Amino acid sequence: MIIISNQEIASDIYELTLQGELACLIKEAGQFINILISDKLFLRRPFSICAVNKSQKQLAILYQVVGEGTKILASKKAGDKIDVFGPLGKGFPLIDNVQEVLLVGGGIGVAPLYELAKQLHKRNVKVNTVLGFASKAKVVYESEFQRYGEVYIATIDGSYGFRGNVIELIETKKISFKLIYSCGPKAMLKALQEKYQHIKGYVSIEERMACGIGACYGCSCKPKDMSLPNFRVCKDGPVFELNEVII
Amino acid sequence: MIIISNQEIASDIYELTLQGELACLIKEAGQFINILISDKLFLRRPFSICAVNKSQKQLAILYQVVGEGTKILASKKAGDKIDVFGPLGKGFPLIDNVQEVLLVGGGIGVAPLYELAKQLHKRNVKVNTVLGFASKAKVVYESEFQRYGEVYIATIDGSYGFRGNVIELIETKKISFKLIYSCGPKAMLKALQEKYQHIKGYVSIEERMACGIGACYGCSCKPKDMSLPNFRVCKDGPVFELNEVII
Amino acid sequence: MLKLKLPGLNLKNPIIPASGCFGFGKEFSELYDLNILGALTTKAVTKLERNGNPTPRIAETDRGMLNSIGLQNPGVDNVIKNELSWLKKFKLPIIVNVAGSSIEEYVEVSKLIAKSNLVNALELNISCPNVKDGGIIFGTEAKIAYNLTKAVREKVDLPLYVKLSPNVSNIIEIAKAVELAGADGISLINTLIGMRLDLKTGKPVLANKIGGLSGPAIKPIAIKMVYEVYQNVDIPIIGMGGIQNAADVLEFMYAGASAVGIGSANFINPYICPEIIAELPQLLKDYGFNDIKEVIGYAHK
Amino acid sequence: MLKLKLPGLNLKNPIIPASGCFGFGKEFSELYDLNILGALTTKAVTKLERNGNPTPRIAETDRGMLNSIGLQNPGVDNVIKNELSWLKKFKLPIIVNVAGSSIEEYVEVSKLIAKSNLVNALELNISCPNVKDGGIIFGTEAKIAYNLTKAVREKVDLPLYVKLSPNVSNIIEIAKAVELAGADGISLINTLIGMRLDLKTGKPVLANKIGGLSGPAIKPIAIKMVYEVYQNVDIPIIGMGGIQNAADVLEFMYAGASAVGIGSANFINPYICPEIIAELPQLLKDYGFNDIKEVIGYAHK
Ligand SMILES: Cc1cc2nc3c(=O)[nH]c(=O)nc-3n(C[C@H](O)[C@H](O)[C@H](O)COP(=O)(O)OP(=O)(O)OC[C@H]3O[C@@H](n4cnc5c(N)ncnc54)[C@H](O)[C@@H]3O)c2cc1C
Ligand SMILES: Cc1cc2nc3c(=O)[nH]c(=O)nc-3n(C[C@H](O)[C@H](O)[C@H](O)COP(=O)(O)OP(=O)(O)OC[C@H]3O[C@@H](n4cnc5c(N)ncnc54)[C@H](O)[C@@H]3O)c2cc1C
Ligand SMILES: Cc1cc2nc3c(=O)[nH]c(=O)nc-3n(C[C@H](O)[C@H](O)[C@H](O)COP(=O)(O)O)c2cc1C
Ligand SMILES: Cc1cc2nc3c(=O)[nH]c(=O)nc-3n(C[C@H](O)[C@H](O)[C@H](O)COP(=O)(O)O)c2cc1C
Ligand code: FES
Ligand code: FES
Repeated sequence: MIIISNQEIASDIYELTLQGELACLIKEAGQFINILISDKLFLRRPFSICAVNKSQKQLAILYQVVGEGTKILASKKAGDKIDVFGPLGKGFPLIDNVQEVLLVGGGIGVAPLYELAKQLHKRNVKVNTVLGFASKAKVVYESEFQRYGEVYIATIDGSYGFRGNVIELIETKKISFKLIYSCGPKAMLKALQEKYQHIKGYVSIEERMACGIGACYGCSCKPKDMSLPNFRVCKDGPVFELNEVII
Repeated sequence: MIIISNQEIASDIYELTLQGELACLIKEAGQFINILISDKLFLRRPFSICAVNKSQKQLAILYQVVGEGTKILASKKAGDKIDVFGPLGKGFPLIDNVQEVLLVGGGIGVAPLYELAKQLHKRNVKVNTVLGFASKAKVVYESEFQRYGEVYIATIDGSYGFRGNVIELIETKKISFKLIYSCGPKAMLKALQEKYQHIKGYVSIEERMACGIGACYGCSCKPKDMSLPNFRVCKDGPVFELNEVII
Repeated sequence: MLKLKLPGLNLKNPIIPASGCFGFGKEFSELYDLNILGALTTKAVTKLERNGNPTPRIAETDRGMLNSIGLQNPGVDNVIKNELSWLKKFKLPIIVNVAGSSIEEYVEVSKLIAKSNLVNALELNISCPNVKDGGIIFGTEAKIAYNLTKAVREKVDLPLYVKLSPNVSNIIEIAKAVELAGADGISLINTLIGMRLDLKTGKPVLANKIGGLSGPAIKPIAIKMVYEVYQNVDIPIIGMGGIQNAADVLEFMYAGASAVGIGSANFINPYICPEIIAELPQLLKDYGFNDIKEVIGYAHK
Repeated sequence: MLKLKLPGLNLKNPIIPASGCFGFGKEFSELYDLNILGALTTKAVTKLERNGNPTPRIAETDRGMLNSIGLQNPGVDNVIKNELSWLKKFKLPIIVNVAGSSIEEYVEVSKLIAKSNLVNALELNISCPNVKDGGIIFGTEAKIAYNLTKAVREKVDLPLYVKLSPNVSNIIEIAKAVELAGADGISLINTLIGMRLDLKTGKPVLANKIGGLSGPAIKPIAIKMVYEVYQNVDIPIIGMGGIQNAADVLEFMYAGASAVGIGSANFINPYICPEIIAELPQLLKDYGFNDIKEVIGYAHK
């Protein structure tokens, strides 16, 4: 695909917009792409699709610079070509007859929720969004999510919005919900799982990947129902029912 | 160093001009530099210095695209920076009280002879040059050498100049000489050695290298005098007396 | 010009996805027609279902990767019912990679697969570095490798390829042992054992600590082993380890491979197998060959 | 904060140029002051002068290189007279790498070097893959490794480091054997055996056909061996194999190395040793360490 733009939108967090036919193949919010960032690296790197614009054949991802690959990615410029494989995986299912949902994003995990918010909004679902970040410098996409509904921000250090984590925020603000969609660090997803065992929800999880298509069994995760075989995050996920997987 | 220009001057043969302090450290024609072409490649690549301009801090090399490294090198552009180590090795000695010399270059082996021709010319030595190439498409630096003396060109397929190899040309044209400087393919150097056992001369030879400074013993060659230890082409050469090494 | 015959395998070309890098074919069948492949090797199959090692199971290294999958597979009964039956619809030689914790398990799994009549050959994986109770221990002692191969040979009629571990002092000894025991071919090489530490946590990146190293990094080691084994056995070799393109295929075949396995390259470029197959004829011509068979062992001629 | 003590070696820092990649120090002494190094390991020394293998002796591989130097060196007498005497002027622990074709040769060379009183330790190279009649055969059998180490130990008082070959089925067994025989330390790893074929000629690129693989490609294998040997012996380890930067040094020391050898990286960046030494203090701080000694074996804590 061709890079349309690649901008730092918060400290070490970038928004990358890509153009190519691949954008038209995306089926669900929550799917991901697998990028061969540089031939210096051996493996591809998976990133959630954050926004899709099929008429312009564009998609966007948000990424955080955490290692060599994302560092190289951050140095790419508009006009550069980049080897992208996808779209991959199963995204967030849209449930009929739901009037209101809660999106809970942690850190860079806000990415796949954004396209989801857009789609839910289009279906006239009321979207409440809770986003948690380490600190003010890491806050992204607040105003973007506000387009589609109410947005609450929590920061661990209290430098912006609510001081604390997303669950403390939900509890404190007494936000009620029947359906939850979430993506974020493992610890956060685990806490959500424990807290809301009775509630219907979906989470997008991460695991180290090689193939990204279900062929190598690198990205296994265990189902709660021990009689079932392992899931493959890349093929059977990355989105799972909140209480179906062991996180 | 910084790339000043990088041009294809004959089929698959490029002239690369570099600028940097390194140019000022060059002591002799025939020394070489060791280039880290790309971090995709592990080892550096050695190239003979072909021309030096100390006042402009520039040097030039000629290179032929033969593999991955030289292919990548050919894609570099003016303004690009490149990691160059050198100057390395022992070059062609200038001999006092010599009025006339013969330079014999084969293929890309013409490179180190050019700076030598320039220096000899400056010392008022008469320079005769015989250059051999595979075919017309590979001929380089004819007019450049002509600045410093008479130039004879041989091509194996006869598509330009004399048809045959350099030795046939020398014999046919009855070029006489007392001191010979040469660089080119092993087969050519070997033939020169056999033919001109009695004549004083110097040859620049190639061997696969790792360190380029004499520390790894990768680039050994054997002296004709078997009582001597191996030479290291990178440190004891690449220029040797015509009849001192086994080629 | 790419056709080849190996024991039990009529190959349209020498390109065979390597075990563990291609699942049981389903995922890649969504990307291209599997019938264009020379053959297909399945993920390792054991008697019972296995869940493999904890995650992370994947780590990147310089021009390579470590994996510690640990033989995750649905067990031989499931494999026959759901995977091999599904694969039947392709006109493609199928090689099933067999693993186990005991010689008995190898024999039993092999027998069940043979009985299914769904596959063309077995590849005995005596070289998996990722499970404590199996795999590699069978591949590092010539005598055990011999006994294991012989035990399967006696009970099973399918062509047997034995996949050797490169983590040994003397690969020739082991290759000869499995040949003597009745192997029809040798697959070379499985992964080398490696480890990566996370500088932040100080701990191994892989939950299993060690993993198998694959990719271009190991190619020179693989080429050397194929070259040496070729000189010392009379059965064909399926060569693998770091193949990324058609030129690498040629290098392995020069060294002595009759066909090649494409492993982790499938992860980087999912279309690598069809691409190599498409490029091979021209590459052969460029190097002056009229038929792929001329290339086998060319380095020894 | 970088200072360390190993048997016979007072190191200013853990950075030691590896054998064969630094000659006898002369060439690099023209580039920087050798006194900044932790120590220096010489090229392998044998009894008589050796010319090594025919050229080409060097080939590039993916993120690595093959060498088939074959122990070229001027012989022990010359080394003592011209090289070790010259090195005397540096305030630097000197480790001499010793090789041979027989146990007797190892003993004899070691005795002569010990007698010279010019060096701080010996490194017995029982792992050179590049000569037929020596080196590696001593390093692939635990018993022979034991006998060789013991023979030198009995005749020589210098601290002995034994350099092991990674081309073995069981590195722990060999490490334990040399420890039992009286080694003061273990150097890990020497090169893996590899080969590259030239597609045009069809022949091996190296005149010697096989060569030793070094560089980043082999780092995961080296880390794994250091990690495992650390758990099984009580003598210190000098770790090496693919180190390119200060982070790699940390990884080796986490795994259990007390000091590290820098090999082929010297060819790519001749200033790599001083650069790493300069970067280490900040890197240690970044990862929360106050002293290099805290880092040794950190992955096991
Ligand atoms: C389905 C999925 C969706 C993701 N979406 C996003 C996203 O939208 N934005 C974002 O910033 N990050 C996302 N990640 C994480 C992202 O893939 C890693 O941060 C990235 O690969 C790190 O690469 P690196 O070279 O910079 O780091 P390195 O640590 O140098 O990477 C080394 C290796 O580890 C793997 N790796 C490292 N961290 C992870 C991880 N958390 N998950 C999986 N593999 C990892 C890489 O693939 C690589 O093979 C996602 C991961 C998965 C599995
Ligand atoms: C002292 C010296 C001076 C040289 N001067 C020139 C010159 O002026 N112009 C020019 O075009 N070439 C010159 N060469 C040869 C040049 O180094 C090789 O053509 C180049 O390294 C090939 O790199 P590659 O990646 O394109 O080829 P590859 O074949 O992919 O290289 C693979 C490896 O082989 C080595 N190698 C390949 N060929 C040679 C060779 N002939 N000599 C030494 N190492 C080799 C490379 O260093 C590399 O490690 C010189 C070589 C030496 C030793
Ligand atoms: C993720 C992964 C899983 C593997 N699983 C198996 C396996 O189940 N059985 C087996 O014999 N080899 C297995 N291998 C080894 C490969 O088949 C192959 O021998 C090795 O990866 C070297 O080839 P490559 O460098 O092309 O990947 C696996 C390799 C990888 C990378
Ligand atoms: C050119 C070259 C020559 C070597 N010579 C020796 C030697 O004489 N003795 C020895 O014990 N190891 C020798 N080695 C092995 C190195 O000391 C080191 O163990 C190995 O290269 C791995 O480290 P590296 O990846 O940092 O290069 C040599 C390595 C290279 C590349
Ligand atoms: S990454 Fe290969 S199965 Fe998921
Ligand atoms: S290249 Fe290392 S000694 Fe010449």
